[in-house]
Amino acid sequence: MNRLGGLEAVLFVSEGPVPTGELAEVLELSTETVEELLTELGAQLVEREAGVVLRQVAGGWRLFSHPDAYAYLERFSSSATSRRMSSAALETLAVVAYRQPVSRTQISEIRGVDSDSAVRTLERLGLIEERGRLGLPGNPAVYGTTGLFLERLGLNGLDELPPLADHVPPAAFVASLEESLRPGPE
Amino acid sequence: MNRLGGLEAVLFVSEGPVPTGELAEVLELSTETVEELLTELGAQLVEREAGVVLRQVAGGWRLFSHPDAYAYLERFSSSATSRRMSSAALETLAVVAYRQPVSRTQISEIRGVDSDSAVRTLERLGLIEERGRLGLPGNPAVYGTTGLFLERLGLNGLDELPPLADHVPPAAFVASLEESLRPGPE
Amino acid sequence: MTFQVRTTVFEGPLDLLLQLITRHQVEITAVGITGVVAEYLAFLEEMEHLDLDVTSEFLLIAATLIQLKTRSLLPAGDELDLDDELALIEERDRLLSRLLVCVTFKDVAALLRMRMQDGARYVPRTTGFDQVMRTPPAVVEIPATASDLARIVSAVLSRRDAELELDHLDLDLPSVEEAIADLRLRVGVESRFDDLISHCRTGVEVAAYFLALLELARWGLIEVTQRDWLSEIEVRRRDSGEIDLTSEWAT
Repeated sequence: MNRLGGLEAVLFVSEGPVPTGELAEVLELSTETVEELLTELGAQLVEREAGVVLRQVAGGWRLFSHPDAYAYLERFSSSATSRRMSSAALETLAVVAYRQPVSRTQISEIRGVDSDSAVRTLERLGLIEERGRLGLPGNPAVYGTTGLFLERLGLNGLDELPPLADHVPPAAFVASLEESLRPGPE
Repeated sequence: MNRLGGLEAVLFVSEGPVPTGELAEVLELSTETVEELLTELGAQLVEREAGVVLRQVAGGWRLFSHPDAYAYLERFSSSATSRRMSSAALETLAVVAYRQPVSRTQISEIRGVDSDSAVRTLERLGLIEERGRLGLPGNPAVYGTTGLFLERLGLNGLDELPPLADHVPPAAFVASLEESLRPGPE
Repeated sequence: MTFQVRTTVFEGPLDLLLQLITRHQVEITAVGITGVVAEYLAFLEEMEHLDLDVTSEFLLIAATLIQLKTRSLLPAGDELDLDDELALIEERDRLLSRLLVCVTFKDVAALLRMRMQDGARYVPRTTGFDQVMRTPPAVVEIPATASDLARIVSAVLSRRDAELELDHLDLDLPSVEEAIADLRLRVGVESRFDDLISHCRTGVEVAAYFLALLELARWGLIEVTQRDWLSEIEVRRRDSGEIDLTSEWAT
């Protein structure tokens, strides 16, 4: 794999803008070399009239779909693949519905898997939305379901969601840990 | 925007493999033309040693980072890279892949060991999913593999799974197994 | 012949039997059914001795093996009940075919592992549309009803609880490092530990904060007092000189 390909791969999978310094670290190159490669990659994309463009945004570099492809993407966004909900997304939706307002970290913790991409998909589909921020370090956003969600399920309000079946109580060891660490009399 | 760029943009934003028919619809082209464009895009990526490859998986087309760039991605993001699976989970996955739809009891029967926890793990990883319920007491769920399973294995469909017959132990092994369990006098 | 119970790894009775048989095949002298059965039973005994959960599956296979062994010890000329004989052969064939199926899937699982390892090196993009393209699709179909969602959440929650119970060593533990950072921000001139952990939802989170508390005390950044074991834990910030220490919990 040549260095340009490595750079392209990193930018391809990244979920947000990547700062030059981070690219340099990941690719084990100097920032000067990374800057040269970025320029080269950008120029190549323009030259071959690719469907993707490289932009410097918010302190980093990121690949975007080409603005001229907008019409195609609009059609694609209402097509089957784009609309198909993965089981991960459905599970995340169920968790948000019953635990709202809930943060991404909490969702991931409940599901036992990283749920960031599922949260993004549901947000894009307009089924969940941000509902404020927690007063914790990093001010994480919390999410809730939208009117569209209720509409699609044919519900008048969240109170019409069916009650949860009883689930197994947390393992005994957590309870005993909690007990032994909870200071002061109960 | 030329048609090749349009195709590239759609594949770039897609969150799953896109079937040829859907690409044709979105790009307003015939399936034959789309197939030609897909071949061209794939060839171009190979030719310029790009960091991205085009693969036909799980009944559709999707862009992936080049496998040779994996080392960079490992350094870049832990969420993009996957963990090693236990052999219990893998054996269970193999049983589900070849015997689907299959219930937990059937899986445990074949493996000779309780497989509930492995089934849960695979479900959580999105590699298998519930496929309905059996009309037996307790209505046990049956499981099948997901599109993600095909994608991870680089298969286009279940028919591309290597034939199980190739993995049946050789006659000599069978004979010696039989020998070991022969009830006759020694 | 001896075996090392503690170093032998097997998964379930079929796996154990397979391992015993294949090991004998490596040896030059054919030990045959008697040897295999003896070893299998010895394992079983050892497992009970180790207070392991011996499942009915183990016992069932043991029963078949004992029958096979008994039969093999009978002199050839003895009169045999034909029905018993057939039943035994049937039982043996069932065990044999289960062993074969088990071996087959073990073999194919190894292939799947290789394919998945290769496959994992191809990473797709999961970010979806760009910010500017975040227009919701015209039609959204949720492939579930409200009761499906309730069922899914119940499954997720019980799965989490079950996992807590079974794999507690693999728990994704809350970060003590983060708790330390949070405490350093939030500890006032005087605080109560109870208030500092009021947002914690689980016992393990409280545990993380407790460890963070001990760590900060060790660094001399805070002072911790508790009159007796029933009273509140009081936390007091000490003069906050910029001390940059690395925690043992850093990963």
